[in-house]
Amino acid sequence: MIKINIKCFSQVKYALDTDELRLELKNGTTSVELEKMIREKSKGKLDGISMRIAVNQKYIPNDIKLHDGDEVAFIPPVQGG
Amino acid sequence: MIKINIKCFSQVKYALDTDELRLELKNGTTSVELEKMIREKSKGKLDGISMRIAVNQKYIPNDIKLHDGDEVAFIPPVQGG
Amino acid sequence: MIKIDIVDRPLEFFPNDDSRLQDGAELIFNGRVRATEHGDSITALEYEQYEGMAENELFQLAEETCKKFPIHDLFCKHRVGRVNVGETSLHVAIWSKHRQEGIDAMSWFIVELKKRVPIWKWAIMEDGSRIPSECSHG
Amino acid sequence: MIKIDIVDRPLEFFPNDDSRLQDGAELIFNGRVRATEHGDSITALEYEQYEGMAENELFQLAEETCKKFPIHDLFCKHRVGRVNVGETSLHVAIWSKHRQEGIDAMSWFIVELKKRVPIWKWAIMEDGSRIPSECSHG
Repeated sequence: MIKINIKCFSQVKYALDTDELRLELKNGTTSVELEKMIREKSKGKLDGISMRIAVNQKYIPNDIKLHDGDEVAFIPPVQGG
Repeated sequence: MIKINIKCFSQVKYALDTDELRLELKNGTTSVELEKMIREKSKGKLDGISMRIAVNQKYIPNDIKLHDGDEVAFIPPVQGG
Repeated sequence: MIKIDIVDRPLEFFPNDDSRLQDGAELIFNGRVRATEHGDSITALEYEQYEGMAENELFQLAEETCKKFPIHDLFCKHRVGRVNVGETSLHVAIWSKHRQEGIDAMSWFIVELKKRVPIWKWAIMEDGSRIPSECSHG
Repeated sequence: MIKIDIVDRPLEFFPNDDSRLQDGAELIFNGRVRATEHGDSITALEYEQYEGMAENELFQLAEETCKKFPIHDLFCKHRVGRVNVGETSLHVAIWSKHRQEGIDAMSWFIVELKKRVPIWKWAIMEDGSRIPSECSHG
């Protein structure tokens, strides 16, 4: 098993009503699989919201395998400025 | 005769070595005729320098007849900013 | 040179500096909070950041901007936390030899900032409620 | 609203104003004197104006800019007389709802200013001589 720390911001925080989630996942779980779990957890509240994935504070261009201790964030459209 | 006050700036001032000229001209003298006189007066120092003409502090789009008391400026390329 | 700062208090603008010898153009952009967000009246925005990543992304973007455009310096401050209507949330200053390259760099920098720097707005409504900005129009 | 000022002393910048409710974008341009003019080292520029006409043309241009672009306010100060290297000769501030219209208005305003407002530069060279800027590389 791997332990993953998930940071929640903006609409993700609003949908899941939490800043942070700690999950234990099967070895070999990928970022896209985790996204699916998070979307299910939100019970439809994240439908229609596009999210980029950051692992250890960097955007990742493709689906990757997660590792024990990774910090993952599902980044809804940003709104700085 | 009409009295014309000519304001000199930048390269025109430099070429004629004066801030201001007061000339008496024949009735009916036009702005373009006056420009010719000024260019002659500069002894070639204004050759190759384009100038727009302002009469009474407004750019004029065409050649016009000058009137007694007019203030005329030959405006070399401006350089504000 | 690049300076990046994300702060949770009112922004102090970069001070006037008359000592620059080759910067003919100084361009400053201040993004301010408007009293309406998606048509609704608000009293403030609350900016949320992904701490660490927001500053890193902003710095990397500033570096890219300085490579892509012939500018000399780019300084940027972004405010987080509650920002009242009228106050400045984003302060960017760019110095360059000529005007146009500064304008082009400013345009691009802000467009990209709004695409990739992980900062979000929560609208503080007149009744005190607090919702992600994108949700405020239903 | 429009404010135009031509002054013969160091420019005071427009003060920070957090009371604007609908201006999401504040764009400020400062034109500064560079240490080289047409490749020659200078110590200062001396700006000459056609008094009266320069201010009128600048005001008219500001009015045109406010008609042509959806901006709220345009303030502009231009300095005349001696301006040392590094100092600001032109200070323009534009307020608008969104960023892009302010950037477009700023670009156009300055391009037009440099075409029609009767202000000229004299270069003050390192040896103290004073020549119209255009002649300095002749």
